[in-house]
Amino acid sequence: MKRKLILAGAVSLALAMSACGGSGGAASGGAKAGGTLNLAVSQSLKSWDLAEASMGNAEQYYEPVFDALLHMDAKGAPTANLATSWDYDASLTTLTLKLRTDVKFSDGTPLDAEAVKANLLHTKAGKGEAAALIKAISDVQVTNPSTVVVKLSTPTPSLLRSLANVPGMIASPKSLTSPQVPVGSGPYTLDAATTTAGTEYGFVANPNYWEKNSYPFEKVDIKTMSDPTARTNALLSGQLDGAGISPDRVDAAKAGGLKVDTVTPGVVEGLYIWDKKGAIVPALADVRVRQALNYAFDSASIVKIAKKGLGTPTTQHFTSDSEAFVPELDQTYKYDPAKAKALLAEAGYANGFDVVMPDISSLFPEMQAAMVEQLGNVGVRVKLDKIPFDQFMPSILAGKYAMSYFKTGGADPWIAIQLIVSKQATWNPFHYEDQHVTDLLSRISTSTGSAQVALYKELNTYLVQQAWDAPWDVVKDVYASSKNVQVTMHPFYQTPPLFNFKPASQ
Amino acid sequence: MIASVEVPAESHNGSDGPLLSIENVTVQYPSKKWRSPDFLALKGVSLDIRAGETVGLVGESGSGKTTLGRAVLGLAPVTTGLIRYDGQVISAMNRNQRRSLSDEIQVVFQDPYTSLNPALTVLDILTEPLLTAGTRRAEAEQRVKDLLEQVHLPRDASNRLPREFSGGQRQRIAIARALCRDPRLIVCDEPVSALDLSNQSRVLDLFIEIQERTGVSYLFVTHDLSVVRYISHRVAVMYKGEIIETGDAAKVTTQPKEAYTQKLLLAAPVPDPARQASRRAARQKFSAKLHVAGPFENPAS
Amino acid sequence: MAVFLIRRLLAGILLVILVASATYILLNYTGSDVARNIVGETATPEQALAKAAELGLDRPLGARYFDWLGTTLSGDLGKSWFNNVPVSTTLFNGLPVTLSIIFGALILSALVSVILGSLAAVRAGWFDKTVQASAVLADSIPGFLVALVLAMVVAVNLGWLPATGFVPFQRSAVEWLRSITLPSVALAFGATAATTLQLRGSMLDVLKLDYVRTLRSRGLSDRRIVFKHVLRNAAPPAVTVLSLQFIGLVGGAVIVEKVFGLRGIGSIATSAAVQGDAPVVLGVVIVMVLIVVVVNLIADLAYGWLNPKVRAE
Amino acid sequence: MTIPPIDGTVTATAASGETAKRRHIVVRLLQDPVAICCIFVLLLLTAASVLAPFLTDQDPIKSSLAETLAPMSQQHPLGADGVGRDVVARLLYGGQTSLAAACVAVLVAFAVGVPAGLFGGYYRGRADAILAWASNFIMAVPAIIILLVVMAAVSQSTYVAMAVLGLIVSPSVYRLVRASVVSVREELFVDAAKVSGLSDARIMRRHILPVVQAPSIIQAAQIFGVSIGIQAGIAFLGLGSPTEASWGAMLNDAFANIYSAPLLLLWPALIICMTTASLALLANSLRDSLSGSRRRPTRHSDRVRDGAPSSEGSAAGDFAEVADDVLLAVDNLKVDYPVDGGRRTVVDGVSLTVRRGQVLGLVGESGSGKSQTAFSLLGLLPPEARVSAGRLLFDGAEMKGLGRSAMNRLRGKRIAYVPQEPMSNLDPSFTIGSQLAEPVRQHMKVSAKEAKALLLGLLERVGINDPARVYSSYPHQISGGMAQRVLIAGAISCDPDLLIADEPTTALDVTVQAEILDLIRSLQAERNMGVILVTHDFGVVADICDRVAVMHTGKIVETASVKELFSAPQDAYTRMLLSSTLEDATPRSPLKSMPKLPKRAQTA
Repeated sequence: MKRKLILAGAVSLALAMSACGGSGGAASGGAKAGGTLNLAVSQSLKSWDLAEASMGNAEQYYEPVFDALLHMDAKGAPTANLATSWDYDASLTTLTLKLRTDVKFSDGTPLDAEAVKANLLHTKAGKGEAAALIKAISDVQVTNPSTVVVKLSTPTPSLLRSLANVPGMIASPKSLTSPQVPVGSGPYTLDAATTTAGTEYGFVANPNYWEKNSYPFEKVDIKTMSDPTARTNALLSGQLDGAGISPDRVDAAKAGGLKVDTVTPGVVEGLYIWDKKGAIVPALADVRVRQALNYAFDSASIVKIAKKGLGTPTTQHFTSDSEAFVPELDQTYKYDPAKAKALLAEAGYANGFDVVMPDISSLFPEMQAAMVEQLGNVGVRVKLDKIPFDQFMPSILAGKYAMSYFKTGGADPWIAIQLIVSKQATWNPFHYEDQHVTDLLSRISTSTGSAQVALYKELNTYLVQQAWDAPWDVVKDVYASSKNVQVTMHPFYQTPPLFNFKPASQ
Repeated sequence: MIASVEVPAESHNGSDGPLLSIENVTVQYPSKKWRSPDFLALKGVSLDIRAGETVGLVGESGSGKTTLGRAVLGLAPVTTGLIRYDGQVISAMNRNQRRSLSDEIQVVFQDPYTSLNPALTVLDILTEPLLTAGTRRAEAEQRVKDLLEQVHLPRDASNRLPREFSGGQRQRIAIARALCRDPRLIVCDEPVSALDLSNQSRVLDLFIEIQERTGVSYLFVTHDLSVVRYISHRVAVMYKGEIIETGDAAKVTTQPKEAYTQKLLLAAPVPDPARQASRRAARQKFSAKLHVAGPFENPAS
Repeated sequence: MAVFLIRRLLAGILLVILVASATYILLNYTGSDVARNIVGETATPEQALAKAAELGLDRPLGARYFDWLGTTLSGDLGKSWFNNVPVSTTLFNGLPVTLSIIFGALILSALVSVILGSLAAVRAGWFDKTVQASAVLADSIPGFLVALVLAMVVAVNLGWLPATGFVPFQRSAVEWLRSITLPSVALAFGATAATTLQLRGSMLDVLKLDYVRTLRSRGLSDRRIVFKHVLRNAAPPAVTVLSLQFIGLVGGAVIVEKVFGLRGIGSIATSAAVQGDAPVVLGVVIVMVLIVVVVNLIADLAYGWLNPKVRAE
Repeated sequence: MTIPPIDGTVTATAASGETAKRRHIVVRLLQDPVAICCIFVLLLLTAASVLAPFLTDQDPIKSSLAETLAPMSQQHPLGADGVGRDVVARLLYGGQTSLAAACVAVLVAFAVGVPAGLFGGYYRGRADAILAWASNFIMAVPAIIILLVVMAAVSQSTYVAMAVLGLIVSPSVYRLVRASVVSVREELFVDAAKVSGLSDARIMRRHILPVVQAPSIIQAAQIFGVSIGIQAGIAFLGLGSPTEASWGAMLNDAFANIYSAPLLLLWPALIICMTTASLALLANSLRDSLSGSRRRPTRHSDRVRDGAPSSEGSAAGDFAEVADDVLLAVDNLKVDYPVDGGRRTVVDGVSLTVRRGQVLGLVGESGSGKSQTAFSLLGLLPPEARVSAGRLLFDGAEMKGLGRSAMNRLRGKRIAYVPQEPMSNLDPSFTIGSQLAEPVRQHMKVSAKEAKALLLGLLERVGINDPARVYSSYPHQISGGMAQRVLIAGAISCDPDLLIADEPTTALDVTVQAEILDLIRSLQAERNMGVILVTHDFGVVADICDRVAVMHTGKIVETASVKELFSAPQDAYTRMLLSSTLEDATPRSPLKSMPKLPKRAQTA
């Protein structure tokens, strides 16, 4: 009896406490200058080892601790950061970087050319997404403590932008071998006391950081929150200052007093035609069939209804941030099911054709529904193949499906090309090669400036004419932030970079 | 119709031997507790029952009387010793062999509430053994009507459930079930101890009536000396797994030899204040004398 | 006693091995090309192959299984394939979350069900009917609905308690309590209903027993009889139910953790299972089975403690 | 017999002439409005999903971008979902998948659990041990995590998931079936069936399966409900395929649109709640009608009501209130119980008197109302009993109308009770000492130490050799005779004036009975207690009573001193009872010549 009384007492005490703490929901979220910036990221942190690092919204985990060699301006042009100047040779395969000399890692080691060399070689040998972006680095040479020379196996137009992101981040050479705790030269250091691996990462300001003005918060706290509802609730209840939310939460977020911005990460979604060789579905080898598929989709409706307006209808793989973007191309395939049918008939598929696609309704129900419906309208009969989630990407890459819904890409045109277009591109599972494309690619890689831009546009135009894929829209992500902070979106970053967060009061 | 059934037929066993013969039977149960000794329910018990005879088996709870009945029925495992029925060893039979004995040996249990399946009608309960034996349903139903009459139950009883009957009536149903295969031996395990006084004697009379008509033998297990005296030809007294005294009913239940039987006898109260007073006095004197030997109280509940 | 404990623990360990092995086979059954998912969408095929080799996924299942069994038996649960955090660390971080809310829910439901169950058993009439009906209804409402409503109303709209997140006890006891209150309540909802009904039933059974009447014949007050004698005798089956509830609550925790954005065992298991993060899934399975074994053992001991007859044997 | 009837079965045992209805479980269920509602809802849901093609012309699978989240309209009575599918059609067709998948879980669970339970429970032994181990094995498996793995790695089909769930929950079926089989197996009617020559298979089918049936239905309803719930949970976790039409898939879609169209969540949630609630309520009703506790009476007041004083003609009972030594005087006591359509009187106008130091025997057969009379004096009747009396004087004071706490001051202290069955009347969870000390401390206001000293003395007094050991023992550690001594010690511990003993020796062996009667007699004399001894045994009456009241069908037919009763019984019923006693019957003579009555011809 006595024990029970004690328990009852404890419970009522607990209830009393929760009642007292009434308004305390936002207490921890006061993001003033010198306060704590609370962010949430949907992806989990893959590793502190930059060689294993993911990109996308996982970038935010690395930004507090690691400083990148370069930054980008609002147009995506590289600007100085750890590197004060950069220079390509004529063949575009040797990049010389001059480094700041006043930077030290938080473990006291100076950040010098050797450290940069060690990092770049370490990262590029890795298996992460960041590593994939700089895999063309063949060697790094140290000229003097403040100068490194980066050798490329092949010209890589996207390299400078990559160096402004995770691939260009520099960790203390000592930590490269045991990356359990990140040691960098960035504006913050990881605070073990407020960190729970896999769940929450607390950072405190690095007193020796060389450019403190860009980072006004004393502390940064980044939580891993994969559930969109939980993120929205945390934002609404003031536990977070910023996080990505899902499109259908926009109205709720606005109603709850949050600021809502959109980010364009350079990802294009739509029907990706993998089997352009016609190995599984012979019809797809015919460019008229592929064009018909482009005409089949009412991108405007898909964006408006299925995407709740969060996207920009398109027919090309390159986004408006990209040098390869050609606005007029978006008019190429206006929604016209009649024309689609005509083209199919012309190609000998008056009765359409059958195709098997992976069932992705658990991931993208609206997209799949729209796709199946609109393909059906022009006579393409889709059979859905139920596969476990984790088989989605592997089975596409294994060449199991002739076409499917997909979304990928990069704001930088070269990155997009390396993902989708080139023969060896990851998302070219059938290794389809078009000689004209191959030629254009080699010319692009060895050109610069406006010549390069012109070639990009030429390639883009050709790809659209060839109906390489049938894109619907450029994906827009939603980023919500509390009134306590002022945050600006930044092209070429999939989430706003840390230096774009400021206290609202300033 | 009944008569035609009960016309004595030729003897099929010419020998003069007892119908049932229990020879030095031991029943041992493994202990549930780890490493404690096994429990000996019966310690070398021997007993004969002749055809047409009632042998009363009397004893207090835990004496092993019920176990002996169950051993005869094949419901308790015989560890050592033999049980012969009609010359045939039945104590080592398996379940299937045993089934062939179902028209020879039957049972009436103590509790008429749990010995009848509450979900079955009286007709179902009574036809079941017949149908199992291959009797056709129509015949079986006719037989049930006869049986109900034999045990003095109304014929319309067959469509009702056991719970609609009083204890005495249920016990009649149980007796009818025991009778339906014309057994030669019925093991009666305390068949009247759950009944009211007035029913007790009526049911006992029914047992006697049936025996006199059919010549069936009873192994009659009970704790009540007055019951045993009323129904048995012979009586065996059990105490702690052994038979300590046997003899004619009149002798054992009025002038027992063994001290324990005497004590049993003296402990049973007589429905007469004066005689009970003297019996009580006798008992107190007797137990004072016996006290050295320790009380006969049972350790198990 | 010691023999009993050791035997139970050995059986438990065997159980862990068997369940984990079954899960291992199940996980590897489809031969999922998990390396691809690990390196991410923009990585190259070469990187994926390298990853597969690093994880040993290119080796035959049998060899991999025995390797895994060996390292697991040596106590090494490995590292997550997806975030490289040692599985033991992940579990170590996740367990306090899950156990906090589960025990919170258990205590809550035990308290409420003892009170409601006893009163319902003793008081026939509208109170009993109301308790029964609301328990049945409460049990029928899907757990996520309760959790969602609590999160939306109490946390987001009223702001009384945090909507998401877990504060470790050692960081702040008050904040810890605040952070687990809503999830525990959500989790306790169904469990309380079931336990209440169970307790009511077994108390009704006990109330019919002879000794209750005898206790009444001695002039003891009804309250004393109900809360001392009847409850005590109705407790052993309730303890069994409670231990089964515990296992059920683990399932409920998966959903509640999702709603409240808690990184407990449940959400770890969900994300790992969906991704195909075998070491984490296996780690979770091993730990869960171990916990279940321990909980059952505790329930058995409690059962013995509550039931003198069992204790004697 | 002496246990007061709790439910409507009071009538059942009584009359054989009365054609009682066979109330099958289904029939009983159909008398419960809640059960009827639940069955109706479930049938409706099933019918709606089976007849879906006739109820809607919409396709549950076909999506339409244009109708995404369409509002309620003629075409879409409940609107359209996140990909433009008709909500009504999905609810209807979804029922097919969800209900069928839940059936799969139930079927798998039973297909595995029932044979295992039957086999293990009936044959026991090694196979049973292995099955028990396997069941423990499965029960320790974290179900939800295995489901997650299966859904994520093997198949997203709801049916597969539910089959796995069925397997995971099958131990609960196994345990239930096994427990039922074990308990039935010990029943005498199974032994009787064995002796009747029934094969194991037939015993299983005829006697064991029917017993398993009813709890199995409950279990099935529960598993069905759990399956529906788990389907919803899986959907919530985002596993499973939203293309198929199922309630879980609808939830999946609804979660994705929870902010833009929260109403979408309502329909599947509602239908799931309805289904699971119906199943749970149905299971509850089933359980109640099985245990017969459905019509649980509300407790009226404990108080004995006012009744009319006995009329002049009631000759048999005696009621005297005037004399000084009258301890208890009861006039016109009536006890009745509610039965179908009325009340049944079990004690009908009983009047009796107990004087100090007098032992009154209350004799009768089962159903005569003797125990009911005893319990009504103690206020221990079940709540639905209604008790009234003309007068009810204890030690000169009116007991009628006393509330519960006033009764509690009398009970145990001044009026004590000795029950029939010693073992079941001790609380098995507490030591003998602690349960004996409780009332002593309460009534005598003494310390624990004093109470213990007092009780140790009493235990010794009632003939227990080792009081200290018994004091600290649990009830299961002592014998029945010892337990009865303990209960007597408990009854006299507060020095009561009146002892009501309800067949105190019936459950005991005859030798123990004699000792207990001796004990009661000596205690009674020593303390000058009044005693009411309820019994059916005239031997006991002759042994211990001063006066006797004979009861028959709720009435006292005769009251007399012991001497008069045995020598000159007045009432016909008394005479019939006395003549039924076997004690004086002549012993049966030994079997004369061996009547060679051999085996008769079989009827067949």
